[in-house]
Amino acid sequence: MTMAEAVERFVPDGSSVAMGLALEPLIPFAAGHEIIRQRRRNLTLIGPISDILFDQLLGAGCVAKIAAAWVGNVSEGLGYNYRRATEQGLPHPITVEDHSNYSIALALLAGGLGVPYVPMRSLLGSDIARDHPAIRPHDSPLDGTPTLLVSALRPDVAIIHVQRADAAGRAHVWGGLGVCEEAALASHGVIYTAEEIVPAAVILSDPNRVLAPGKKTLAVVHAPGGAHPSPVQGYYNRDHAYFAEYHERSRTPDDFATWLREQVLDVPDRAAYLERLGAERWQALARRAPLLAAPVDYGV
Amino acid sequence: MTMAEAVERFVPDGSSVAMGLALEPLIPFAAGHEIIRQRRRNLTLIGPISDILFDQLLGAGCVAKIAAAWVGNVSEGLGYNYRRATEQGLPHPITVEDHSNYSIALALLAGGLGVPYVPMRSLLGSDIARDHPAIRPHDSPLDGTPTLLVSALRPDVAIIHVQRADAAGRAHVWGGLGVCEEAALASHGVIYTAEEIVPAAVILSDPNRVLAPGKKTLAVVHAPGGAHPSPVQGYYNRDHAYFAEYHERSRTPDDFATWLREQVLDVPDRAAYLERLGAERWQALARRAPLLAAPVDYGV
Amino acid sequence: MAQHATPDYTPQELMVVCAAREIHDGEVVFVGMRLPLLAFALAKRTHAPNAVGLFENGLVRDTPSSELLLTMGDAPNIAGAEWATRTGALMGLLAQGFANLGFVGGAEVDRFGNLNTSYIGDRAHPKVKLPGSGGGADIASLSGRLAIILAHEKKRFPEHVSYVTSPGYGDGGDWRARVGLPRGGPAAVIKTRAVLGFTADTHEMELRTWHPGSSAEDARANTGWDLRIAPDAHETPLPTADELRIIRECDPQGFWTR
Amino acid sequence: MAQHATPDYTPQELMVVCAAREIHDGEVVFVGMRLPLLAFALAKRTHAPNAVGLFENGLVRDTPSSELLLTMGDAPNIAGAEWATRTGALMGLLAQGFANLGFVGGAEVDRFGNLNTSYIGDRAHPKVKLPGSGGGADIASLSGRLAIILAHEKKRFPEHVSYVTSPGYGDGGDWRARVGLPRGGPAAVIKTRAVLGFTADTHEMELRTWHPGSSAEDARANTGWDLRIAPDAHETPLPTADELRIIRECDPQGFWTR
Repeated sequence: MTMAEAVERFVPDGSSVAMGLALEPLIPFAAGHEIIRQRRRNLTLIGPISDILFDQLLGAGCVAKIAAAWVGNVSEGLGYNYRRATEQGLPHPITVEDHSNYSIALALLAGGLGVPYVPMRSLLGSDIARDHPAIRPHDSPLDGTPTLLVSALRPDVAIIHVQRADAAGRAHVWGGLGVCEEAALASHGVIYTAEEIVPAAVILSDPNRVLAPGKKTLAVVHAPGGAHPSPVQGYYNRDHAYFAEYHERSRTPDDFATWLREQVLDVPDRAAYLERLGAERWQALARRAPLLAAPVDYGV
Repeated sequence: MTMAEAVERFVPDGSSVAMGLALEPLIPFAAGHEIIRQRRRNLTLIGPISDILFDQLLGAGCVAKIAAAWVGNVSEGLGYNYRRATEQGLPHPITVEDHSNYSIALALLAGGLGVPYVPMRSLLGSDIARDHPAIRPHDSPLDGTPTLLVSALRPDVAIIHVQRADAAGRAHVWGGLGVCEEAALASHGVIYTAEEIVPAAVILSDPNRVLAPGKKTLAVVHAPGGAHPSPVQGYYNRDHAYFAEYHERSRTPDDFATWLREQVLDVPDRAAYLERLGAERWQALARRAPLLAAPVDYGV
Repeated sequence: MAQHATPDYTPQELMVVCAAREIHDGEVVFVGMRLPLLAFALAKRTHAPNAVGLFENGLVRDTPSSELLLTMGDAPNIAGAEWATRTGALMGLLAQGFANLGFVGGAEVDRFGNLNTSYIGDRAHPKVKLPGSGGGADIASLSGRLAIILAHEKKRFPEHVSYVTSPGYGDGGDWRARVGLPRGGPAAVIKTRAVLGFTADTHEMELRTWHPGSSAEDARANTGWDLRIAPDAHETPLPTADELRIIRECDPQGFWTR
Repeated sequence: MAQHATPDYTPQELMVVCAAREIHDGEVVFVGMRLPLLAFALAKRTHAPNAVGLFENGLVRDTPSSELLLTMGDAPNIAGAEWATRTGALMGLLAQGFANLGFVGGAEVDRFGNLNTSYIGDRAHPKVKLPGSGGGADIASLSGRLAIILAHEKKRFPEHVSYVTSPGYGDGGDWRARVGLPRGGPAAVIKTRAVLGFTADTHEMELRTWHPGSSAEDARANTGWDLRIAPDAHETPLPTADELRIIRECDPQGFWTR
């Protein structure tokens, strides 16, 4: 399926969308940019540390609500669009549901377990938990231990960038996993954007590496380079300079509008995006040397 | 570390011990037999489907309590020692804490999350949950959903048979995983018995395949064939006939005593056990053909 | 259809055929062990090529295992699986409502489909201690529909089981909703001599089909209460030659089917 | 010791040295990002070779990364890790009490070590919306000890933070136990000009050492309340030449330390 078709069919206005689930790596920027190009509105974004993708979606006016632990630019600091949305209501006001990395992980875990909540001993005494619509204090009925109950989150869709997937919707992902698995299991469906589409036999050769069963999958999109500027273990490294450039070029609404046109709106798809980035820059990010996992034998 | 030393140091009388955590495969029979030889007493056994290892420990008089979902002989049916212990108090009465596979998984999950319980929507209306010391009905304070709260289990030690481990206590395990991870994280410490001891570089080449961090590890024991008659993916298949033989030879206390002497008490260690089994039988179980996982590149 | 009926089959083979018929195409099926394993393979190769199988050790397969299994953890069941995960992660999907159908076996089942696999007699001093739930009680609690498989002996069909391991419809009617179960309940009980269903309102067991050589009266005589007969009850359709061929390809030694 | 002190260092380098000194050998350390990454590498190569590092994206490392990291998710941090798991599984260990020490940074910290990384000003209409907790609030809630790292500016040291993202000692004394936190609390605040600790009973911040070129008075003048001075307060020991050499090997461009 093409990226345009996947977003068109499975990310309608008003959706709750989980992205950036491996924290800094594997961020589905290609999918996010297509969401911006299709001018989606009133999305709820769900993720732990979103890095600059959420900031871009905010600036583009796609977002009504964010449930996240951290929104900004990991290597540079603040996210200007996030600041404008929360401090000045620009381009429009948004609702923020603050989480920590653990509470968002547990909210998705609870969703995946089909239960209304999971108890937690983190954030006791933190203002994050005060007046929170989805976190409530409740001492353990078993032993009186003070806990916070973290409500289940069940996103409409999780968009996960992976190293490889097959046409039947099974994906291999490796490296830092963050909350990818929790989100895939909690969501009503998953869109995988993949560096490579491989034969089913490749995926089935290592079932422990598969993130979630194929029945959870809505779409598989072939999107080489689809996580740039975030890294994909074994494929390419993080483009640190891109994050710094974005920081500089999103300081004002006008600056951001120019950046958005140049980097997203006037770019039809990811192939064009990589072409724009330039072969030299893209090749400089490429994985420099292989580092293969030791062989694993599933033989009978 | 030798098996004898690991059991001597880390499985004292009265311990709670989680075993058989991958369900039918990777059952640490070699460790269990050493526990029997060292005449451990008053153990609490924790596991999902224990297959015949728990039945053997019961018959040998090592056990005070069992918290499990299923105790018997998976391919043959009932476990005679389990029946004698529960029906007649032979060799002595035991306490049984009934679970389902999911409730034992959630009890260990709660232990690993450091919370007193996790809520569950399974077993509502089942007599398993009635008057259960570790499962209590409690409607969700968030939305009134009826749930059962499953108390956290934190075993003193989990004994896990794995394909390979390094001297620093990190293990690779693959195949059906059952509750291995939950148990490793929930337990105060882990003993790995491994088909192979490998250099650290082999383990570190695939960090997603590692079960738990080395700081959780109490001991690593080199125990080739240590899971026989249960299977080890990529190494050897299940010895179905052995389970049938055990079934026949454990029908009466006298039969079992004979079996125990021959198969456990008079066998000094696993090498002697495999020798007794015979090279022909052992080789017939060996993995017939390799089936390698597709390469995974962690390169930078 | 080019398939021809044949009378040359064992009771277990007919049970496998009846179990396979409970699987609809495209469904997610909690398979478990023994006869349902063969039923899943049979359904995949006949009317339900897109069914997916779940196993409580954390496996999902969209193809049946290439070899006969004695346990779900046998190496051939892992090789070629599409997902090998933690029991807890898989059961979480079940709790969400991921499985359309689940199979369980048991020692005794009662009028409202409650299943006992734990204690015959008093729990504190049981006459027989059975192995317990395994994943059975979870499958019965959480699947969209439940199919129960067991031998047809009168002692296995008491009006009330002495211990409810896997909840059926409790004492009938809306009991499942009352105790908070999110969905489900038994849809079929597949026995050596008959297949039973449940009435839509009271959720009481009723005879749906009797196997060739048996009869409605035989089924009633081997049941511990006054068994209802469904209005459209009839003889169980015979296995086809194709169905039997596939079962025998899957279990050539007849380990489970003879 | 054969190490020789040298005055040629940046404030960030001294902060790295002070942070490394908080790590004891054999400890499990929640590392996070920026300066603590360098502190972990420095400690591993000097006095704490058996320390283990945790990262909230689900990593455990017993060796520092071979390359400078800008984020914990950079590919060199995954290569050679001893465990790469789910954030939830790793944080669960933290909740059990697995981490002896955790590092966090922040925008402002108050008299009792409470840290704000969320909202400057009113939460509904913030003057500045900061990025939020990330894993910081979890590390502060659950680690055995907490080390806080931030620049020494008076506006960053109000008597009370406007929003408690990462709980310190609340309003002092046994506040953590009262709100139910299982353990922990800040042990050190490492600033550009001083290192502070906390009194054993009231858990109020107190000056422990001032960096060369600063003074107790300077620290007090740059703090938003009447800062206590520890009875044994003294000048911060200088970085050794070895310490500086290692830091510069780890950050040759001075990305984090210049």
